[in-house]
Amino acid sequence: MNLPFYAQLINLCAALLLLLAFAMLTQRRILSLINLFALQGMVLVASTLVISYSTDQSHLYYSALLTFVLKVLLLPWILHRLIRALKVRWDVETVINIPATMLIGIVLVIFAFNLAAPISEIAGTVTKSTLGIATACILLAFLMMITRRKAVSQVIGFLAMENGLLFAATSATYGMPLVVELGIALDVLVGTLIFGVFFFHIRETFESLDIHHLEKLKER
Amino acid sequence: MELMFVLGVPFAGGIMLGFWGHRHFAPELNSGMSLLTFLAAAGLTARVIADGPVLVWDGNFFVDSFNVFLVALTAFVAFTTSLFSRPYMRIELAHGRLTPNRLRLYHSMYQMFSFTMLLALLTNNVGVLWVAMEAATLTTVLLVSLYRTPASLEAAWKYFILCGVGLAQALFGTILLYFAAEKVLGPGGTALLWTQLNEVKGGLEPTVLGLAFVFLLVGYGTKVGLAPLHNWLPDAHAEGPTPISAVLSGLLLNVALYAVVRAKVLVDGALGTHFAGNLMMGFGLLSVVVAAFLLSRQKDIKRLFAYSSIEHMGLMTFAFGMGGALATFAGLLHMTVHSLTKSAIFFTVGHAAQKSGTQIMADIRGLIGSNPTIGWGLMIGSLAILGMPPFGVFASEFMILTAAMHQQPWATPFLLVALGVAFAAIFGKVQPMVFGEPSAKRLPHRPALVPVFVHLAIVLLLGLYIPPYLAGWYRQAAQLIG
Amino acid sequence: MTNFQPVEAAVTLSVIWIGLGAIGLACMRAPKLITGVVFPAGALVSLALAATGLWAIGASPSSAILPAGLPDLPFHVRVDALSGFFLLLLGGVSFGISLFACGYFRDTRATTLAPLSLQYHVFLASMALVLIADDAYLFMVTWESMALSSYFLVTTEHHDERNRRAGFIYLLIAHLGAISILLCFGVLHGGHGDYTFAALRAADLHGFWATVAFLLAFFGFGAKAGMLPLHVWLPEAHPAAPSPVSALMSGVMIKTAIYGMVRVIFDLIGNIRWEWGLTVLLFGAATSLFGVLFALMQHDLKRLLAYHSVENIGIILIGIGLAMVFIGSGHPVAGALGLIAGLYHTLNHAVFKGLLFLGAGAILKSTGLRNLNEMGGLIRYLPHTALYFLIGALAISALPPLNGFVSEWLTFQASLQAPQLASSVVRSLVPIVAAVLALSGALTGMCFVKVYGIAFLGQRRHEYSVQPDEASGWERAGMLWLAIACFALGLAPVFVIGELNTVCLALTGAGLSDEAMASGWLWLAPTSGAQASYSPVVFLLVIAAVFGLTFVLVRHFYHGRLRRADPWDCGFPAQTSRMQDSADAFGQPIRQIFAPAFLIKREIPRADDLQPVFTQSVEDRHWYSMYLPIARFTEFLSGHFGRLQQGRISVYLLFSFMTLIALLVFAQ
Amino acid sequence: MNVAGGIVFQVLQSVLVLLLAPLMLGWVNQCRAWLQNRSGAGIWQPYRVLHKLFHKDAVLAHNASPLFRATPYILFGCMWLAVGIVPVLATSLPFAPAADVIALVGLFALARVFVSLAGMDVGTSFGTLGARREMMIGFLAEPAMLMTLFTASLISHSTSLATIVETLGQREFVIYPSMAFAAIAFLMVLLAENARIPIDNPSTHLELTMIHEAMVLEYSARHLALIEWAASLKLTAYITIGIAIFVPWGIAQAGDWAALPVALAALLLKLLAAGAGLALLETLSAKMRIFRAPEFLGTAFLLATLGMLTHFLLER
Repeated sequence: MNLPFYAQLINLCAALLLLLAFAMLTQRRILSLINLFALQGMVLVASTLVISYSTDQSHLYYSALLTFVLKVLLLPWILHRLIRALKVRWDVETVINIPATMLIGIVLVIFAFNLAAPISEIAGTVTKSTLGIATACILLAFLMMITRRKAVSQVIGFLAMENGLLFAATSATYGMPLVVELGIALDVLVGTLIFGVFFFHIRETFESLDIHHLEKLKER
Repeated sequence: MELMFVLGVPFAGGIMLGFWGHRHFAPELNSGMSLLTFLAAAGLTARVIADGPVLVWDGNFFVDSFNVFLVALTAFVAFTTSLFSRPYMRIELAHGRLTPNRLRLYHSMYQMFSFTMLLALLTNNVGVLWVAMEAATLTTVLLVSLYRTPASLEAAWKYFILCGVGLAQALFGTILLYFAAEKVLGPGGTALLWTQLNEVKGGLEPTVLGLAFVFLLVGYGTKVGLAPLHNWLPDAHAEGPTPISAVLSGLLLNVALYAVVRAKVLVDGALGTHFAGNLMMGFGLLSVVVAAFLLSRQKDIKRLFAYSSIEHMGLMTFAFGMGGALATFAGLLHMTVHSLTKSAIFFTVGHAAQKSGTQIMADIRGLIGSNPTIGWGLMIGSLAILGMPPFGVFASEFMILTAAMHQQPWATPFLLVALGVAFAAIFGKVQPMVFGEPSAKRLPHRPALVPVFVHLAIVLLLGLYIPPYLAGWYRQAAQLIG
Repeated sequence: MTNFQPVEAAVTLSVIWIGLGAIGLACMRAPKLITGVVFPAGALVSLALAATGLWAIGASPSSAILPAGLPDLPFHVRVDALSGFFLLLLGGVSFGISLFACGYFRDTRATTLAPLSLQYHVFLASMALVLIADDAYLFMVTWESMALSSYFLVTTEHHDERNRRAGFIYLLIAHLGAISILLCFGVLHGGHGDYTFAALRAADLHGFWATVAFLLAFFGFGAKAGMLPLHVWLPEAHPAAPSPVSALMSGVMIKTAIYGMVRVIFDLIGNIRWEWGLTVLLFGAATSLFGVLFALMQHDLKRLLAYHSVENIGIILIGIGLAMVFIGSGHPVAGALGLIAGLYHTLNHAVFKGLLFLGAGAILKSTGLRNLNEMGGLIRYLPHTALYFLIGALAISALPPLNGFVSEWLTFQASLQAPQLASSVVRSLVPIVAAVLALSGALTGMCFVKVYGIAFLGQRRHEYSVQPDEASGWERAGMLWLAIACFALGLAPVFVIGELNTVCLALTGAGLSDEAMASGWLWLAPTSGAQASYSPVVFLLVIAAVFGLTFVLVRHFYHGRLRRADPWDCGFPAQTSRMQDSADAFGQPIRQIFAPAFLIKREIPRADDLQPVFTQSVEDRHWYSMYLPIARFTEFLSGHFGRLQQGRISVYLLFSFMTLIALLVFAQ
Repeated sequence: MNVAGGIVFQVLQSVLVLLLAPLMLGWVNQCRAWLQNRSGAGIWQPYRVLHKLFHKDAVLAHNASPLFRATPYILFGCMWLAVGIVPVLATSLPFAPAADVIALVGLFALARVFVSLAGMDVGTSFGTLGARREMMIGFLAEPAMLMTLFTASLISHSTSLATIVETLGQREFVIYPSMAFAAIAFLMVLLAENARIPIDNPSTHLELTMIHEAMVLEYSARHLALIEWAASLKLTAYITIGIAIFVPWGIAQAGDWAALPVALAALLLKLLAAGAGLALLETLSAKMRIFRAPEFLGTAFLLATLGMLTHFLLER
């Protein structure tokens, strides 16, 4: 295979992202979950930088910067503060056990790949093949949200999903227009803040962040 | 120009109320801001009627007959709801369910909410549309959790997670759309402008758009409340303050549906098949049936009408999916009358619940005795929402059903059963609340029932006589949507 | 006023009615004004409407377009002979009823009376508009407003839980019927957004879709008419309403369903098939028999009358079914006879059922009683009411020379045209249906002997709380009007049939044969003098003459001496009023003979019971065999749908995940 | 036809039947007496009874209403009208078109309703009992009666008795098997309608078995006389209807003086035969329980229907 070097770099990042996604899916401890999330952000930034350098899309630098500030510094920091304040360091117990989750994850990845295959064919970018990985990341994050029992880990899943989306945007289309990027970033930020507020309220109302307390509203 | 006002006023209002939202004059300020917004929207509408669709600010904002009437509707209902919320929130304060700080949050977020909705309607940029929807979600999450009761927290959390995830899908859909568009329009801002997309939709890549629509439908569909993505909706409606339930049902769902319809136009244009339409019909029908059967199990009055909203959104989705001049016309009309009627119902429901100090229907009795206006309002509103002539809801249901009988006969039995069951459920629960021996307490403030009867009067009018210019709008919009 | 058409008149009058209702609502402070001015004015409007109807039967169809309605579909109104006939019915009957109402509502609370007068007049107006609507949308709107206003009238006494339940069932079934009518219009219209009846007429369906349209219409209008098995609302709702309203509902409202059926099936769908006719015929027969059997089981006077409405709807349906069978198999003349019989009975039933409900209202007002088992001997307290009620009872029992008999006689004549039919099954089925009709007629006679004998004759069964006093002038005027109508329609059938013939000609293009009209006003001969003829006038005159003659001769040859004594009763010494039959006792033979038809619940005291009590109730099987199962099934389904909403956020997420995956798979 | 002759015939027939009716009753009772080896009271007995009753003072219950007093006259009027319409002597009488068979049934129903109402008027236990039973018999008999008449009218495509008679009697002779069924059914209905054994026993006053007698218990003197007379008229009317439908031979045209003697003779013969037959039937059969009546009349209805079906199957 005679791909240009930066393309290989990007593929490497993509592979790393997928690996991290799996890691998060299987990770039991919240603290390391957050670190993994930060790492994922890091990889994302890296890939964005590579792309922007290779295809000198100037606005991608901004988006890379944005991602770095938000996903690598700010959000992990907030989350750390939160769990320290809320003293939730305990392990995460999942709804279905890890191996099963892994298997489902594998199936999802395969599904995502041949879902993205026809699209990658027509993609004009150098990074066509990564779209499948992005999709896989999104689906895995979704799976993670389903399987986790703790509010915090659900939120992290949500943010991981955002990462996947961002990666998809950058890799498939060299990033969305800047307005949109900014808007998305803003929403994510505000969203996380609101999450934070919520954690405290849930915490003080239910003495725990376990979402099985949040199953009162239902039919019959 | 008006457009700047339409967007600027609620934004400024949000900020101002962020400072003074707890003062005694805050409710009036709130209504005043909404009134200004409404006036600006009216002006905008007038101009669009006068000289056709307008593109402003290098095409980032676009007003055509489809969204302008939604803008007018949104501004109007937001205004009347603010009128209703004046006494309502005061009573809540008096009953001690709120603190002044919460009230401030409420007022500020109320304005922000209407800002985000108007933004979502007015923007021409599909990406900004997404951003606005997300922002609307965030603001409403704060509003739903306003009371900070366990139930409201749970509701807000579910709302947040489900809609957040849903919107993430929508974002992916948007990305795919952009991905397809940039093949044709080249990279940069224009590739997300709906007008541009609409012009070149024939040339967009079908496979990509097919997938994009799936993601967009799941995403915005969650917000519309299509079964089986609807689960957040009843909780959020039941646990939030009633004015918010009113605007949620009356406006936010419309806006989400608006997004879906815009997407449908592009996708069906690109695929040249009826793919999107069929999906929408399927979801619509499913929602109608599911909601109808769930209606009969409700004990909480606001949940009841939340499910009825699901049913009606399903009906609209079905209509838009069916397509064709008649059905689309009916869908638009149904959008209008549903938001008017449903918000009116929530107004009465709010006061009824305050009067009898509970939302449990079994404990609300004999409203007609204790407060005739509330009683009649609830009775007439329910009859209207159940599609009883001469109210406008009947007009649209009439057109939808007959069109369905012609275009999709297989669907009519489901609709027949669903409408019947829904009628039995809702009316069987409303009747004893309205009639019978009263059980109620006095309210510290006079309830605001003017909005109720204004809405119902408009709905009644629309059932008997649709003004020509309104019909003109609908027709243009229908042509737009196809 | 050269080009002033019936349609303008009809629209104007309906608008006036609505206006009167609004005025009534405004007169919240002055109830006297409502009963003294609004209702009489409404009665006058009714009279004018009746005149309009009569005028319209003769005149050529006139139509107009109102400046309202949907954008592409302004309200179209049209008055042709059929509408004219029903307008006549509506106006004529509601005139009497409104007169009665003036007296009946005199001492009603103002807070009740004001909204009531609004609903009452809106009800009248919407019925009128249903009759003249010429497009599907206006028809549906007025149709449902009719249901709605009558629902509010039914729940006037909403503090009584039973009335609320009655109203609920009523509105529910009415709404279901309305939806299916709507779907029927959906089938009929060609998709080109044009809902005018003209367009529907032009659609000209055949085969499967025509049958679908017929079935939908039959179901929808049958639900409103109270046809088996959709009748359950009727005996609940009609008694619940105030008596004049019951009279309106039983007398007029369910006739609008007949109008709709005729309009849609004969006029809009067109090309009728005899299988449809057979369906209508059999349903009609079942309905009439069932209705009268259950009427015999009742002891609540108004319920009993309501069940008789079910029966008479059955009879009307038999007439219409015959018409459809004949027309469908290509015998338009015989078909015309059947249709005329059906319409005639529609008119007759409106008149005498209105009269009877008014009578029941008079009893209710003066004694506060609805339960027959507590009445008795009322003829001594309410002589006028007794007389009018007797006329109504004889009329509904289809006894010559009153009007009920004429229409049943015509129905028999129509059924005797059966030999013309090709299919031998139908040919022998039709006379059997006629025999069922005869049976239910005779049973009706029995039922009204029971009603009259127990309510008005005999000794009073308990002390009346207040001395019952005769109905007021207004009320008597109302009843008198309808009683006169009973006689007029009974004695001068030839004229009525002349009018109906024009209606029939305008509708189906075929009318009665010429020699039918030839035999003069005295002799009613629907087909030909040789085949069958009937002259009520001769009946009346001869019986009256013989009556007088015998009376005089007996006194001339013998004497007229008379003395009063205690009843003899085979010399039994102790006579108490409890020895008379109660209403239930009178129905006992029927209960025994037709036991399978009823769901009888008995509680027989044990031998060692100190205070033995025997209770028995007869219930409608349809509740248990049809409605409750449906309700339970709905509950069951909604229980399963409830599973969707079981609170766990992970599950919700799973739903949307699955939806996403499924759609993606589908999209590929 | 000449109107004058028609009117004369009408009057003649009406008066004749009016006078003959009690005689018919007497004849039947006399035959029964002979069959039971009693020497009866003679065939003129009914006239004596009527005369006696007319002489007596009428006694009325205190609470009897005007309806109670009017009923005997109405009843009498109905029955007389009936016999005036049936072609006893001659067809195409001026009154004949006033009612076809269905209208006749209606006429009898009218009479029945009034008698029952009168029975309930005073409010005694037996009165209501009688009314109830009478109405029960009535509603059972009426459909059967109509089916019988339908069979006849299906043959002659007419429900007017005159036309039926002309079709069946004054054309060439045809055998209609359906008429056989119809005849039996009609006979059963006749027994039921005229309160004869096996449904009711006209000569009983055993309270619990009474039907017709129970209703008129409260009547006395001239009222009772009229009722009895009306009863005999009713019996005659039914018999003559039967004659007109099933053995119509010899009935004259109105105004046809030549045929009159034949018609008279034929009529007398038929009546005598019918009375004797009736008496024989009543002697041979026993009164059945009241709730056997439905079976009895149900059978009648079944036979009539069978007759109609056979007509549709065999005679077209």
